[in-house]
Amino acid sequence: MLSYALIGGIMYGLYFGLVGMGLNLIFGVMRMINLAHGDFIMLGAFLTYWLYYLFGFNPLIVIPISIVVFLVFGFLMYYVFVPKLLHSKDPEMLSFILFFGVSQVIEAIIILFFGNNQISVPSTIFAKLFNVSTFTLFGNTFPISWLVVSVACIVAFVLIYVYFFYTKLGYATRAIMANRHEALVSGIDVNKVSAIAFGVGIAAASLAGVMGFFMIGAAFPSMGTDLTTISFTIIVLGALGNPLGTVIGGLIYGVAIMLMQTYFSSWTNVLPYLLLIFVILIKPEGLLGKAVRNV
Amino acid sequence: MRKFSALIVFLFLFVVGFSGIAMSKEAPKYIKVGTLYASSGPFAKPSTAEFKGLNFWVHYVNSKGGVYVKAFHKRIPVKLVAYDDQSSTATATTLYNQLITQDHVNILVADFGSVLTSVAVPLAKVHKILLFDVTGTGSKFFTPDNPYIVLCSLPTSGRWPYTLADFIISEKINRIAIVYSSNDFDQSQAVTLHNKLKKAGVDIVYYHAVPSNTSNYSIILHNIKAKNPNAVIEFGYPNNDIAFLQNLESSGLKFNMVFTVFPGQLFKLLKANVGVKALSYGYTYPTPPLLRYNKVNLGMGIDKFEKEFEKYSGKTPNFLNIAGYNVGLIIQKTLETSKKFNQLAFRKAIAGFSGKAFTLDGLFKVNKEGAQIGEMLPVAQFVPRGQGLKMNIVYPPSMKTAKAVYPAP
Amino acid sequence: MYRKKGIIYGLGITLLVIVLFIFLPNIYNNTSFLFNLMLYMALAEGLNIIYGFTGYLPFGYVGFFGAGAYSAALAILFLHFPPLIAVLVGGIGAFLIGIIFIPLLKLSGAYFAIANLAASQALYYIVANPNLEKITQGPYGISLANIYNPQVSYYVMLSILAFSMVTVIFIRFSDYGLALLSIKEDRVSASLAGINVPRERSIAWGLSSFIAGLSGGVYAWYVAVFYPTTVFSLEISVFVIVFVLFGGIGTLVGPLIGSLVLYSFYNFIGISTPQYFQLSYGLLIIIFALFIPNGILSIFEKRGIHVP
Amino acid sequence: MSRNENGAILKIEDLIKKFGNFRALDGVSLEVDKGKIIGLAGPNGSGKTTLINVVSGVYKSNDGRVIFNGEEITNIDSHKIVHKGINRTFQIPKPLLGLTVEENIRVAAVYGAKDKGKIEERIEYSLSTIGLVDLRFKKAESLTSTQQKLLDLGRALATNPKLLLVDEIAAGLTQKELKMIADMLLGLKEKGVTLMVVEHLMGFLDMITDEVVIMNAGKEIFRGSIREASNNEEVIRVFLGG
Repeated sequence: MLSYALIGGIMYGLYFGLVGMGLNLIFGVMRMINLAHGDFIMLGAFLTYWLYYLFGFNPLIVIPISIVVFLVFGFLMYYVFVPKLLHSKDPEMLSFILFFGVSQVIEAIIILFFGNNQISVPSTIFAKLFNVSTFTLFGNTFPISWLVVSVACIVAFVLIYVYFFYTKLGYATRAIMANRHEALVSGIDVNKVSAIAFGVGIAAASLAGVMGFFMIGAAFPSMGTDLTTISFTIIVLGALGNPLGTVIGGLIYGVAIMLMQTYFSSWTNVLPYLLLIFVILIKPEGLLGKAVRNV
Repeated sequence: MRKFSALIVFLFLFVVGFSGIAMSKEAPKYIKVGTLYASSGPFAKPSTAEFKGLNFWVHYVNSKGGVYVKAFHKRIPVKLVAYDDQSSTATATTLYNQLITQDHVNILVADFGSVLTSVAVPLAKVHKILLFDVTGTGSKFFTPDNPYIVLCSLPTSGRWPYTLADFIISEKINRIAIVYSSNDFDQSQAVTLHNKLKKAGVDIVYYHAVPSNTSNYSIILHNIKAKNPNAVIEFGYPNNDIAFLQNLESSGLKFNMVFTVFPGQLFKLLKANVGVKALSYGYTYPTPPLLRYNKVNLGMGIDKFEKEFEKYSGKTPNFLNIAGYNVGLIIQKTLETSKKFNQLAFRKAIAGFSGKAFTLDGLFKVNKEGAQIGEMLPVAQFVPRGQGLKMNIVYPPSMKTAKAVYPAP
Repeated sequence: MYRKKGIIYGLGITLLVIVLFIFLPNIYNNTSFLFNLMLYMALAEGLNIIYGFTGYLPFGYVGFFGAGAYSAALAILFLHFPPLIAVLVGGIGAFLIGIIFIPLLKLSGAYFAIANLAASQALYYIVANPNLEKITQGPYGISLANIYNPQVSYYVMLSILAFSMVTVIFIRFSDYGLALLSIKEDRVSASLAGINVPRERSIAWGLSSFIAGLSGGVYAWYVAVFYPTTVFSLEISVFVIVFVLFGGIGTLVGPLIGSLVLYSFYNFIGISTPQYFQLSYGLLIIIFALFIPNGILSIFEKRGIHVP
Repeated sequence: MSRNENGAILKIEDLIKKFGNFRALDGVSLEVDKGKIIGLAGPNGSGKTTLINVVSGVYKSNDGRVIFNGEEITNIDSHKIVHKGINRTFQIPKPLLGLTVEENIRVAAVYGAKDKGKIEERIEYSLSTIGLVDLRFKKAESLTSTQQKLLDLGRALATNPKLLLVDEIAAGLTQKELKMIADMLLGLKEKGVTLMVVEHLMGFLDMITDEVVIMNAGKEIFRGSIREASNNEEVIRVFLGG
């Protein structure tokens, strides 16, 4: 039972690393809390559902489509909202409200177009595609969809890693994360780079939506709020403002949830939050964060 | 001067007295039915479905010239006043009050479920207006000192598993696993089932609560399997049931018996989300339209209702649509039989036809406190037939249509 | 001089609000709306103390509200306290939770907001847990139907609102308020001005949680039947934050105006065009965030009109 | 005047402050005499500002002691240190930007001094000393950076300090402003305030100090007059970056 919970938790955690990724990326670059984060995950799920039922697309085909669609969407959204926000006195707090509004609007629009329903793509879609329904790891049997999701998450993490550390754009992005003002002075097109990072963040969220059916069950219009809250937990557990720390946060979250479900199922929900408070008080910058100097 | 003031007083009394008489005599132009629904938030799906059912009833009675009101000896059209509470109890409080104090509705109908109904209960009591509770089955609502509530559709959730328990005992199934979501609705079922089975000496090998927003049951299923039970009972909200059944299918695990709540209520939704295979040989509480009540003495039978509802909305009805419509029927019968047009008279009228009225939702019977104690929910099993599923009622013997396929192949 | 004037104006406004809410039920008898409006106003003022003056955004402010509701309810159910005392117990209960959460104040900005959110969620899941059914009634919720009294609880709510306003007035026009504002501006500079930062901010935190707890207590009394989700709903936090920011932080009038305008608008569209409820409300918030980012009162401030 | 005529107001003993593996203060010991102005110089990263941060309680030290007026004050909270009579200014001024000039001073006058009397008087004294009386109702954020530096100083003065730590106040000032600040600091000395002035500009130090301490790599390497310092080999090597 323990080994099952641990291995399952790691796979589950990889997925939650992806769930938190976009929120952390946007926080790192803009110092803004995207309260609509979970709603973009929901949008990704609805896109997947829609393409599946209209054209029979497998979620694996939806992945590149949703990345492109939401990258562009996020890029444009940045220009509509963010420059204006940055002029205000306290962009960090104002963004909080703005994105709350965005989240309301997204939910309302989805309800107007799709109605208020739970939706799913068949959970056995990968089993049919690969003609195998389960796989065994160290004597524990898991659904094949978990393997697909885990691989997809790892690929996404590698791509984000490459984007961050092996591209010029990533270098500029990291410069902005370190110090927006200095980046501006040193001639980086801060708005463009941030807009791309914003797009990547939204795209990562939508990707979590595409994969969501296999890890968190059916999708529905109001699912966003819970996911945003969980994402907060994950990114702080990892390192706020450091996207790759999110993976660690996700893994801790995943393993903790699975262990709790095994041993104290009714307390499952409390643990991540207590863990978060504990971590934040001991090491506010997150488990992976660097120590920050005051003054 | 004294004469003058006497005249004023007389005139005043006259006007007051006359208007009082006029008020009680004159029939209202409309019967105002007030209700709330949630277009967004966690309760939106079931709430809008019930609302649609109620709307259908209004549409249907108005097409016949309104509802017959015995107190005025004539048909009066129904006007529906409805607001959106967005699944928020704080908003619902305000809006229920709006219906009572601003719109002065004649009939107050609650929103879906216990959470959104809860805030209406004390409001209705203090404003002395009868609350037609659609599916709010919270046991705390029904108290001897409150005549202003009637539960129209489902029995209180603690009574739901009565037949399920009997079924398990009669089939001599031992080693039961129960996993339930920690909310009012599911926990009260789990507690009832647990106690009944324990009393009958059935072994319960797994009995755990999970948070209501649990969306992944893979590990839990694995842990249940480790206890090697003969039956797995999962009490949850629709989301829980969907996740549970999806995870069960993709895990490749097999159990002799699997019971979930919502396939019997929201069959289409569950089928669309989890597929035919995941439901095969599964058990549930069947409700209309899976249960076909055609011999009714109030409103339409299920066949006719399905036809009419489809004409009206373009969709085949689910259980919640029926629950919404059923409330309409109870209101209709109340107005048809109440001698006076006031709230306590309504309640008295309801007591009068309680236990006698049979609708497409089954027998309508309430106790003194207004809680529903009508027909018990039977136990049904889905068996594959062609590409689809067939539902067999397997318990109680009086309603049985086929023998349970146990263990599941 | 400026301060004296401010206090007088502030108390005048408080009196006006009291008179208004005493008479409003005669004109508009949807008292639930009026009650909720007062509730949000009081919560907004409470949040203003910790956010507007001290700069800590308590994302999980609803945790205190819920703690207050449950403390009051349990005081009634188990200790058979009269409702009025129970409301006070609600305030004290939330205050004690506030004391437990004091270490969170070491954090700043988003860290604090998120940690506070987590704390309130943890509280919610603990209260709602079936294992604590014997104490909190777990997921079954609370029923106080036998002491339900919407008239008296209405006036109790009004007095809590008045209390929260007076508290804010005395903070805004005192050296203590100045100290809080200093903490908000820069904690290091504030401590070098001799301010005992941990102590002063804890006092503000305590006051803020106390007001939320009182409000929660009277809310429990007013609705009488409620579930854990009802009083720990994150929506309450978000609403209050949006109201305060919309009005203007760090003032007496801002949170009142924010609550009045937005909550009335919210109910207005809820009643007039329910089908576009969420959409209109969401759009309104976006527009306001983009075009009046510093709150309604900033428009007056720009024209040199100082608002208490 | 001999060094110990008035006794040391501040004694620093073997102070160590680490950031990770980097020792910003590496066992520095130092005494500041009552009523004097002592200059503190050294190359970038030599630990001058860190020393001020530790003495004023902004940073906590890892080892060593700070003794003020014979009382140990190592690692106690800033506000308590302020109450004991130590205050400071910042290299990059940190006034409370959203508050007015007067409010900045007022809050320090109310909370900063042990003696609660004569608050209004102290506010007026501070305002007139730093010469910002006319700007008293202006928000601090609207001041020039020089005015903000003065306000930082005014905030410190309002707390009635016995020891004032001044961190690079001269950087970026015009000659005229330099002269004004030098006079102001000398005026404070007249009033009996002891000062420790961190500065890069030797000319400025020469104008006001009685003595200078040169630091390098977290340690004191020289103590004496500026003239002596300019002849000291180690000091020259350090400053030339050897």
